[in-house]
Amino acid sequence: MPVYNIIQAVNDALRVEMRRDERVVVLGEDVGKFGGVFRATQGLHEEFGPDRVWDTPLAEQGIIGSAIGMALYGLRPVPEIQFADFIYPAFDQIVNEAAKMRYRSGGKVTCPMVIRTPYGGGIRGGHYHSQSPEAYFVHTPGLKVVIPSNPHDAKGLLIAAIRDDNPVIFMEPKRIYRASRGEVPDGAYTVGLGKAKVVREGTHLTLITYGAMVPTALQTAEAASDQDGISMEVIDLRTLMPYDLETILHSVRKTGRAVIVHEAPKTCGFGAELAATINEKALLHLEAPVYRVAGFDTPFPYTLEEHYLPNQKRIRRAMQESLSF
Amino acid sequence: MPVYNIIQAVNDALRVEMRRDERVVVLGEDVGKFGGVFRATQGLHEEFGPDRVWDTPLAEQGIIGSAIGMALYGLRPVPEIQFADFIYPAFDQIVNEAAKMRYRSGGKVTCPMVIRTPYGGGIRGGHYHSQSPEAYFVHTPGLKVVIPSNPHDAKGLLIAAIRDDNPVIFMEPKRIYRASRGEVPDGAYTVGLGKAKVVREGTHLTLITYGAMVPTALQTAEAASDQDGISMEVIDLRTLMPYDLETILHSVRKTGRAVIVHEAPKTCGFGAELAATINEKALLHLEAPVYRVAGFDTPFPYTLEEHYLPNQKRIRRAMQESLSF
Amino acid sequence: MFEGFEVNAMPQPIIEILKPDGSLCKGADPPDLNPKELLRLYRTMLLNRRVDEQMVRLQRQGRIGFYIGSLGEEAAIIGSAAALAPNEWIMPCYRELGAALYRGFPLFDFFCQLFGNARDPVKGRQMPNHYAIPELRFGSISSPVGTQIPQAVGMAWAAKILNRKEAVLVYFGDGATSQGDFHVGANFAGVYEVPIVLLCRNNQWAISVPFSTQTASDSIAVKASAYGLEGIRVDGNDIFAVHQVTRQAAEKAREGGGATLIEAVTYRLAGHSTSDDPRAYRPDAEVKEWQGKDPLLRFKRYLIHEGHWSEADDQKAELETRKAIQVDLKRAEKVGPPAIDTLFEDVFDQLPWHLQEQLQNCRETEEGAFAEHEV
Amino acid sequence: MFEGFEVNAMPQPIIEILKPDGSLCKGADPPDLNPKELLRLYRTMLLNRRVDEQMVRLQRQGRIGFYIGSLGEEAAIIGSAAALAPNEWIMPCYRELGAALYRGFPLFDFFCQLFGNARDPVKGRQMPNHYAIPELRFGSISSPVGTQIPQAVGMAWAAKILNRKEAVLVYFGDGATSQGDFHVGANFAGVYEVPIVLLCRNNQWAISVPFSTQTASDSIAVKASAYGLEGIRVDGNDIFAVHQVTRQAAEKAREGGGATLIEAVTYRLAGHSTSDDPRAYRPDAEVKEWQGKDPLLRFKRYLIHEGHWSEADDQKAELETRKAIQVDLKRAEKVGPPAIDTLFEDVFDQLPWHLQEQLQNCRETEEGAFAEHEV
Ligand SMILES: Cc1ncc(C[n+]2csc(CCOP(=O)(O)OP(=O)(O)O)c2C)c(N)n1
Ligand SMILES: Cc1ncc(C[n+]2csc(CCOP(=O)(O)OP(=O)(O)O)c2C)c(N)n1
Ligand SMILES: [Mg+2]
Ligand SMILES: [Mg+2]
Repeated sequence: MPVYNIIQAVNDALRVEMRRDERVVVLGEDVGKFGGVFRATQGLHEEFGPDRVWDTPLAEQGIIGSAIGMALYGLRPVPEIQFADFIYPAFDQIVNEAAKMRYRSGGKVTCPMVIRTPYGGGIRGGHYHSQSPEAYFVHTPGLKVVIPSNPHDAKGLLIAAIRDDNPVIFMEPKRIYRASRGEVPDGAYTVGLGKAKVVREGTHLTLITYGAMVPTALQTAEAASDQDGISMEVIDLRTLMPYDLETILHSVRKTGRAVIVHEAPKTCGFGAELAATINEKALLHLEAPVYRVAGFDTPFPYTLEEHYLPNQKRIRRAMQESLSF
Repeated sequence: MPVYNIIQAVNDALRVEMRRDERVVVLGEDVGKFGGVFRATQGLHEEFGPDRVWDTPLAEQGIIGSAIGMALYGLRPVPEIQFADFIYPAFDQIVNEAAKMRYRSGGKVTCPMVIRTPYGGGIRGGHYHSQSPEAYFVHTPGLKVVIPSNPHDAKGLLIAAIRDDNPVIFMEPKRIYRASRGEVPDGAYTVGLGKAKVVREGTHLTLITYGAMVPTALQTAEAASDQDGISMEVIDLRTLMPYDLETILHSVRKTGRAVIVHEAPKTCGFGAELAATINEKALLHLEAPVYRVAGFDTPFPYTLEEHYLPNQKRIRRAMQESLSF
Repeated sequence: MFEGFEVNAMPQPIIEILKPDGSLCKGADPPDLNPKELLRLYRTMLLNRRVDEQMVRLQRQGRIGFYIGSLGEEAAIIGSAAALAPNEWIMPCYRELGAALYRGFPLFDFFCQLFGNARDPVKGRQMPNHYAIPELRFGSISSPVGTQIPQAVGMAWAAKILNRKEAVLVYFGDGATSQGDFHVGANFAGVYEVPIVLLCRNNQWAISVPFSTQTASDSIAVKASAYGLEGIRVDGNDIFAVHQVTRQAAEKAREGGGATLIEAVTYRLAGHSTSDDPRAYRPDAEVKEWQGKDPLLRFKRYLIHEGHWSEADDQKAELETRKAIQVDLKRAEKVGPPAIDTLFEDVFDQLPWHLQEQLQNCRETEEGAFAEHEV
Repeated sequence: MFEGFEVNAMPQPIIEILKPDGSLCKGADPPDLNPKELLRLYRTMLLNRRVDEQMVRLQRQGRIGFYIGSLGEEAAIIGSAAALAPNEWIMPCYRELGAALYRGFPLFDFFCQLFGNARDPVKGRQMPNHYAIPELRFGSISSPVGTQIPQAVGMAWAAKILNRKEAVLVYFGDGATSQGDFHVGANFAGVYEVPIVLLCRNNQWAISVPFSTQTASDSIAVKASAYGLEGIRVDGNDIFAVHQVTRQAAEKAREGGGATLIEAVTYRLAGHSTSDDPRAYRPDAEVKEWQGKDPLLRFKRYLIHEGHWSEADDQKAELETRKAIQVDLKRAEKVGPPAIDTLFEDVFDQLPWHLQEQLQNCRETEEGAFAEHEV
């Protein structure tokens, strides 16, 4: 099996689906000849030509608005928003239109599309090249939200998302775009939406996370077991909406302790939903409060981003608080 | 003291501040001669003239974008977004610009402004005249979020918001715009941002809510005490960001039980943050999980809205679950 | 100072064929529509007019919660819709009932939507006038102003990609042209030369905001130049002129000629909706002036003058129309509300765990309610 | 078909004064700038050019993380900035370092911002080139393309409301004109006749997207017609022409004449930023052709030809420039990172409880880190 990084896996998924299904088309800023500022669409313009891959004018609301129209007409558009930080001009089209199309039309009109966008910090991008807006979309009924953490899942989840009949926000962890490498099967395969993965078994505490925080969580778990003999279970959610409650509860009931890790600001972040739901459904199994290690409630900084982002130190601290509660 | 409804209180607050401070200006769709589709700006155009009150073209991003510019220049704009459901075209200007202006400029540039917008259901407005988007803004660092539930608070909070040096999202409970009436002091007074109010003392359970759900919560509490002798404490948050943690914890430590009520969809709603934080900070005081009674995770419906919205039945049910846990 | 590039100095013709008195403008070629087509257009306009009037009454009686009509704009709407082939998509704003009726939207379905009842095609989820008729290639109506524009451009773009020789027609108001969605939609339409007709009903008002506050440009049509499109102004109360320019724009689109921006100059004779009282912000004189340009009366005069129609025919048609409305209205009003379960359908193609849980919770809480609500 | 309203058929003059060879166009009146002003402009352009070159090297050496320059666009930027009064606001995009330097932005501050260090005026919170200099009436730079346009319109509107006789100058690129923010900004500017100069640096590219894919209109200037504005095209590499049209537009604005859209036709000679490699998407020939139109060289030739400047002066200026850069760069590079506490400042005017808590938590977790980071 070839070893790919996440960008190559995304690129491969797009190629595989575009070969399989004529209706799959790609549009966005710089995605054509240039192949995308992160190279995720490299080679697609050459292989599939100017009738399936387009550079667009600089207008996110135009990209998403017209992609919705393509979906209404029967295509399977995969628009790219160059950075998640720039998705807001399209916010109305996403939350008021794409998300509600099926419901408001009594199920008669659907708009299957996948909005790909790189998210997250750690690349010295400051305010506007580092944001993690997933909670906005999880809070919006009608959207699925998917965030892979490795090449294998990235390809399988993207293919599943493209074949899904609902609008999907597909957020790619740009910090580990190239750093995360792994074996990726040739051809088409899917990783089912809505299924989390226990990426490390453990007994003392459950770390719940997704995307670029998965490697950080795993490193912390390794260190904790080496240095303190603490056994942490690590769950990679992979899909945030709908998320895999069963896997979460199963683990938390076993360990009795949970810490949630994400880059987005803590307040009203996705971790709040997980903590609230775990408490609602597993209170009597909890030996300690569910703690959240998240980005601070500030705009995303530049120089001090490594202090802003959840890091091993902060996860360890939450772990200790939980264990010593 | 005059008895006003919420619209009159808002109108009075605007008038009082415009008289006091030349820098306060009002702009939005239909807010001029017409006085706003809910009449909240009635009479302002006549009194303050076309240089302080403007009808704008139909473009929310233009309204907020230019209001930000006015604030940068030294004015105190109070733009109106006709319905909260239509705020999304301005989402980028609000979350990427207004919210981050102070931080990104190292504190050198500020943009004090108050974005007024009616929110919530119960007026047979369907998908697009009923939404409660507060969680999007609470999750966005740099914005204050205020939601009054009665005329007295509406006036005092709006005056405080206009005098505040930060951008404030001021969401008005349109369902009770006219139904909620009460004495409102003449002239200027403020209700401090960030301070909740215990609107009903109780001992068995704490109901935490805000805006148009406050009357529903109070009615439920009355019924519960009449019919089942259950004593519920009801907290009206008034400000969601920054919210009044102290008042919440003080009450929950006393009652040991909490139910959160809001109209917005449950998943990743503001109730998730409250539940997560209460569990984080008061776990050992809790006799039961913190329950959330919220809008369902669907777009806002039309015919069945009274079934969609939290009602006494659903709050009672959560109360019983909590008490019988 | 330097000679700036002053477009607004240019004259902008308004295309006209049918005069208010029902006669044709000098030199204008008569519409190439046969009597059958002419009468279909007229009957649709008449139906549109009477349905609007009746529904406003219904709202005043509290039988429906809201209504938004198209009084005075029927020619702009029906004349343009009739210029498309039945298989070509129409992406509406919220005032294009006439276009739907022209395509055969059953009154019963429409009334059920107004009531939001169990037979409402959109399951009682949207306000009155917000239906969706994909089976007639008529898009889902949404309240946010302007959102349908880039979507329609995307549909036309898709039609081009798939080599269908189809045009798409999208409707919007003068107020909508101020939105970013108009700008990006028109710009994409120009860049990709998509087969679309952008039809702006310039009815002079956006609720209480007059056109003069909406934009400082001389017209909507002139905005075409910003996108490399052709811009056309047409008398929106003149069904022949509207039909002809739209047909030509659609034909041009099908043949690969790209997009056209049509400004149909018309007037919103009634309030914005039943929630509005226009006397608060506009002079009666203005309304009176436009009443004199009534598109329906104008068309009727023409038909009678040409011998296609008579006062007797008209009275008969009026009766039939009223009857048709009454019959379906009665039936529709009898239908009960949707079952509560329907609240949870169609958020996604399937019900995820959290919605199943919420449905269950709702079921248990509402107990009786379910029974009550069965149809 | 009907004669559409074909604006694009109109010819659009490009205003020119200074030819590439440094001589004046026939019939063009020489700029009314005295030698002192001329040399201030030239020295600023030279400084801008050398700073850009040096910073790109710095980035290649890994000493800064990113850089975005204005190679080839200096005349469009500095010529226009110089046309404003010092008390008039400039709302920049991210390429207007020249405008900031013209107003006296200290190199040391700029370098500290690139390093994001403890002396960075914006406290190390934004990427390189994203500073804010309100004390020089120079706005806060943001990455999202186009957002500054409606904001600048709001500032000009405020100036009008307060009866200040001030103009505002806002910069943006050709790509930005595709955004909704350009549309609403220009439309509001037209409706309220605000005193603003909308200056588009049409450098032909938006990263890898050519102007031809950005819009189908003949020019940016023509878009003015959509808003009832005056649109002007000017040679953006001709500092005299840019200065003159901008000064006249600003004067018109101050006198209540409203807004002007200026399209400065120029070219982005370098990659979009240090993250970009333009060879992947554009032909060298095109770049070469524009190198022949270099605004700096053109200006220098003029100055020498007019006797205001000599090669000797130039070499001296080059040395001084290099020296000035080296000195401040050394100083700036020595400054350490901001204190971690600063992470929590300026979200609001005060620190609410949740940020105090997070600061406390961060303090305790990072222990040593704080010491390390003191300046
Ligand atoms: C984004 C958005 N903002 C505001 C509104 C409220 N609103 C509904 S219709 C309308 C006026 C629309 O005017 P126009 O586009 O001219 O269409 P018309 O009603 O005249 O046909 C407004 C402001 C809305 N529906 N959507
Ligand atoms: C809203 C938004 N979308 C995308 C980007 C990514 N981006 C940064 S600069 C740029 C191109 C801008 O082109 P133009 O407006 O012509 O300005 P120029 O860089 O040529 O000066 C893009 C697409 C962004 N910063 N903001
Ligand atoms: Mg209108
Ligand atoms: Mg450019």
